[in-house]
Amino acid sequence: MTEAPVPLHRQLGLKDDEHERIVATLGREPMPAELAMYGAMWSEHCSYKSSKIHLKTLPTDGPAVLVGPGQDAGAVDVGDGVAVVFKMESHSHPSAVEPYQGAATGVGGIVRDIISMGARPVALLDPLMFGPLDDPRNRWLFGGVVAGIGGYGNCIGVPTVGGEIHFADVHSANPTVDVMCVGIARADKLATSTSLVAQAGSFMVLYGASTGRDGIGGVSVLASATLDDSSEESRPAVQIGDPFAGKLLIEASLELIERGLLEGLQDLGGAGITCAVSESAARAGMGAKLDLDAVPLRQAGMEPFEILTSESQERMLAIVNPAQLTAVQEVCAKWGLDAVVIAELVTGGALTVTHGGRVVAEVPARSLTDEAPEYDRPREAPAVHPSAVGDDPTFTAFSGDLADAFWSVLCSPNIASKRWVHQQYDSVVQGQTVAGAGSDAAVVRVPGTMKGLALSTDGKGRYGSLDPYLGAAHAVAEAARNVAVTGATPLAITNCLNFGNPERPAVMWQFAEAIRGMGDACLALGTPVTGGNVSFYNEAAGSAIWPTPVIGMLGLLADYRLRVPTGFPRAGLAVYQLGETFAELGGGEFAEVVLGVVAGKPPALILERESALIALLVAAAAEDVLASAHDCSDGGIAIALAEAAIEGGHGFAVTLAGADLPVHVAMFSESASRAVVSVNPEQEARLLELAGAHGVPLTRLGETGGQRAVIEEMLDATVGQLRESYEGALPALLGEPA
Amino acid sequence: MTFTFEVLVTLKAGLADPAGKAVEAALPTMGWTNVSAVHVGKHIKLTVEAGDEPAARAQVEEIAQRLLSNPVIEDYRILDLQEG
Amino acid sequence: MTFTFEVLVTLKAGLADPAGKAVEAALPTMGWTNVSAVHVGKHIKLTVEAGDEPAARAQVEEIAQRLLSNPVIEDYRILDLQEG
Amino acid sequence: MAVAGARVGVVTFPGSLDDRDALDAVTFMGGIGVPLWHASHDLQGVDAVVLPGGFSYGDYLRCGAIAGKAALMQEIRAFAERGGPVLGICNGFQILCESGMLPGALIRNRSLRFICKDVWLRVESSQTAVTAGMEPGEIIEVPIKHGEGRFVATAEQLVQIEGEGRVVFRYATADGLVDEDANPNGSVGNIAGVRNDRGNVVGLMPHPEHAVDPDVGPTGGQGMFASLLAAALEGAAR
Ligand SMILES: Nc1ncnc2c1ncn2[C@@H]1O[C@H](COP(=O)(O)OP(=O)(O)O)[C@@H](O)[C@H]1O
Ligand SMILES: [Mg+2]
Repeated sequence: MTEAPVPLHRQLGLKDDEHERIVATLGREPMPAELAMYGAMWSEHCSYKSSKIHLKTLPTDGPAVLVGPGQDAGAVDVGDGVAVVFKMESHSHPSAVEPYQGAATGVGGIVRDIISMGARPVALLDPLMFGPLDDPRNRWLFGGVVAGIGGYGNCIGVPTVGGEIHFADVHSANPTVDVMCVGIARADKLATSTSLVAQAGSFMVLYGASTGRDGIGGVSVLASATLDDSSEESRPAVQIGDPFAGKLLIEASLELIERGLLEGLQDLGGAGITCAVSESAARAGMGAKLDLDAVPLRQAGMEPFEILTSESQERMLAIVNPAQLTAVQEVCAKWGLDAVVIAELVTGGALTVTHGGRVVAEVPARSLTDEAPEYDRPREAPAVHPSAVGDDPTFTAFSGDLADAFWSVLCSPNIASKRWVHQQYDSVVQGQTVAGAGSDAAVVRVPGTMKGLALSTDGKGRYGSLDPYLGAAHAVAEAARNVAVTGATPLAITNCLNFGNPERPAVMWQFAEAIRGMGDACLALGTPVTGGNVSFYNEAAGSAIWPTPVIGMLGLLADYRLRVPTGFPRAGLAVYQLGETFAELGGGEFAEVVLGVVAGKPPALILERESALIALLVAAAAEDVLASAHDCSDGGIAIALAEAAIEGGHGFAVTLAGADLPVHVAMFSESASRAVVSVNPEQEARLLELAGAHGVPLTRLGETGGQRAVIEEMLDATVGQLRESYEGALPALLGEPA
Repeated sequence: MTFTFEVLVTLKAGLADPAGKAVEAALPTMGWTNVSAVHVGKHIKLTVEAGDEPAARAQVEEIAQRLLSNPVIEDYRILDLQEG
Repeated sequence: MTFTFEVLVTLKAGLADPAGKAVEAALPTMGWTNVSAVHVGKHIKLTVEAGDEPAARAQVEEIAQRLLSNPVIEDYRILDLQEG
Repeated sequence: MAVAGARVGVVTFPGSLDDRDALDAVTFMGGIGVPLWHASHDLQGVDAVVLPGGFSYGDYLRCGAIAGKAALMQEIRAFAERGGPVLGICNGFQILCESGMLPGALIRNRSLRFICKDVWLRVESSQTAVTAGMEPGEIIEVPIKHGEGRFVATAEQLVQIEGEGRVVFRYATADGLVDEDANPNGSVGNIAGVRNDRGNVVGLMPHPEHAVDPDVGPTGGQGMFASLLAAALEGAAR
């Protein structure tokens, strides 16, 4: 007996009912190229079919929001006629196969989202997650991804100013590679995929690299299925990034926009030409005639479906009035880029595709972009809430050596210095970086103004594994706090939601919980969601990564010179803890590193307290009351103090708050809504006043000074020893000198 | 006995080759307009200690496959042999 | 007629070759302890349109010398010829 | 030093990245920055030229190899032969070496990794257009950011470079010690920058243009730009 062949639609990732839906839309059986187009556009990656109904619940409005979800990237008004455009995206699956190119093309992709809004990319941040570094394969992935991000980002002249790195077993099979890009545009020159002036007869001009067989089926196979579902052979060709072409695309695109030569602009990412042409047409309320013979090909003999869904990198699609075509081509030629008309907007809504003079597809453009199926996938909460499985480490008696515990936590790869990584990134190009890696939030100047953008990315996978609602809410709170300790006001977020297989009800429950947590926190902190990206199917052998929404926060400093540094800048300052320490070790760094458990209830998050802390930090910074401020999170107050000493180069002597707590709890509790600040003695009274006014409890811990870091009865080390351990931990794990 | 091999690692056919493209684009500006299909890859030379040539070659095959190339994007080819 | 050549560009003897060293250092961790003298260079493949082989080869020599290699640090070698 | 009015051209090649930053640095130091385009033959009458950092042509093949063949490079070569001041920064240094205007070559860092950090340099020579206003032995802080910044040269070149005092900067400790610990990339003799025989052409891997504005970095590049602007004015007066 021979097996029945797998029908084409299933090979393309379409379910049987989705196939029926296509037949109903067209009133006939789809042709092969049409099926490929639907397969790509209705893939999870492009259509958000499993996530949409949840994403709709997120708060997206705010006075400063210029562009919310729905465009290539969100945009926020920061005053002075400046719009900040930002977005985050994952490239985890490609990075698991070819770490350097996977990460590099991830940078290229998100950068093109920013330029397609008409903005100059001014900063990159790279939140990453890997399996433990004692496994050589994880080291290969880690080294390759970091080199790839640097390789692309450094070569296009966009500084990489921040990010984060976490390690966990669950990421051995599925590393998480997210990249956030931030851009600046004049608010009145923001471009969108089709501005209102596009009309029938307008050209669609493809410019940039030629089209090859790379990434065919990337969205439907690689990004919308687990890695073990796609066998070695079925995997699409990995894309090779060309950062040089990427840089030329940036300059050409910005020149086209600056000179007012475009009616619309769109990047080519997932689903390639199909996505760009159908979205541009649908958003203009029109159709298009697309001629595949016009597309410059890298290889002869490409099939229509290949040209339509190729994910070749470094391409853009411009909507151009025919009268401007020559001017557009001249600009592209100046930058060494091909620019050809591949399509024309037409009235009526049909997208007609020809190849070799033959019509190979004719479908309503909207049916690809706006009529994809939406699923309310089944969700199922676990029988026992994950935070109630196992003993809560908060109540585990600890009789070990406190100093040993401290050094273990300080040298944990989650905590230790990431200099090995960020030193491979150009953080100074463009000349606007006031604070890069090492600061809780990066601060980048807005040229021509006194403003500073404060940027932070945060994910709390370990908390999320125990409570996906709290994990997501904490990620938002921590991102806002990181921005606020620099003195900046948190304005808005973007996000990347990294989850397992949405077809499993347990994963879908995590997803819904995380969305709820993120939404509640964003609402309470006044930071609307301007966009983001969903990365599902991060699992192997039925074991998913932790539910990990990564938040990218944008904050604004009215005057970048008032930025508050992270480290203790001098001796003789008073050290205060803002906020309170409670007995909360659940899901914390101490529990994992010292007790060897990921269990318990993550710290509570009282959003009013978080808001109050943020308001206090911003107010105190605006009055120049704070000499330093550092957010207190992973590893607790002991680690926050150590980091402030290492970063600033000055020691301290303190007694911890929380005298009623067991000593190890006081040191390592990860209670939310706290920060460590230092102030000049003459400013102490004002700090107390402000804290009172904002209702934030605070404790005077001690003073800065000297070369020793002393926590009474707990720690006595030199700043040099702290630095050596903190800086040396990651290189040691990689088997290299510090 | 030692055996010296050379391994060539090239991008798989069909993949974008930005370096090759950049060199190709530069040639005409230097006056060479008749050059095409430029591709840039890696060349690795190494010396293996082994009992005989087949054993050495088999090991170089394995090294080329597992360390010198990533089969997802690259092909390799073992060039020739210099016995030492 | 077209002629295809391969050019190997290698670091001059005596110059430090950290890429070669890195490969050499990685080998023992993968179980290969009998490999030495690892060097990493470049491989460039290109196709030239010319009247005959000697003309084509002469041009490739010139390209290799003037563009593909830097005589301060590198040597080059033209590998072989595939006539097309 | 009065430098107002000095016109300094900054060349943009495809893939140049720090070109705007170099123009900003010229402005910050009181000069007039003039953008120049690689494919043109027009130096626009500038009094000095900066070849900026970046990844011209993606640094494919070899850093600076392709940019060295650009049209404008012919004019810059002639400008330099007339004694005009030329400063190559990072990729610009690589371009000057590749086109034979400076001795030596730059290869991959000893660590094989890109390195971005602030380093200390010891000024070795004030006989150049870029260091005339500085003292030999002066220690300055400037960032580096490169993957291929390890300076090497043939034995004969090295003898000449060292013998003729053509080293302009060496990587050093904050105390001015030139030792292995201070060498970020494995450069021979800790060489960070060199000059031509006349001293009007200087190349260095560190980025002085990112070391003029104290709000965003160290200030060790101010002296270099001040000297360059002064040299430009002198040239203009001639
Ligand atoms: N997690 C999310 N939260 C809010 N909006 C989202 C989220 N994920 C995606 N979106 C929005 O959905 C739209 C489509 O996203 P995406 O497909 O990633 O963009 P692109 O097509 O430019 O790659 C974007 O506007 C994006 O901001
Ligand atoms: Mg997009």
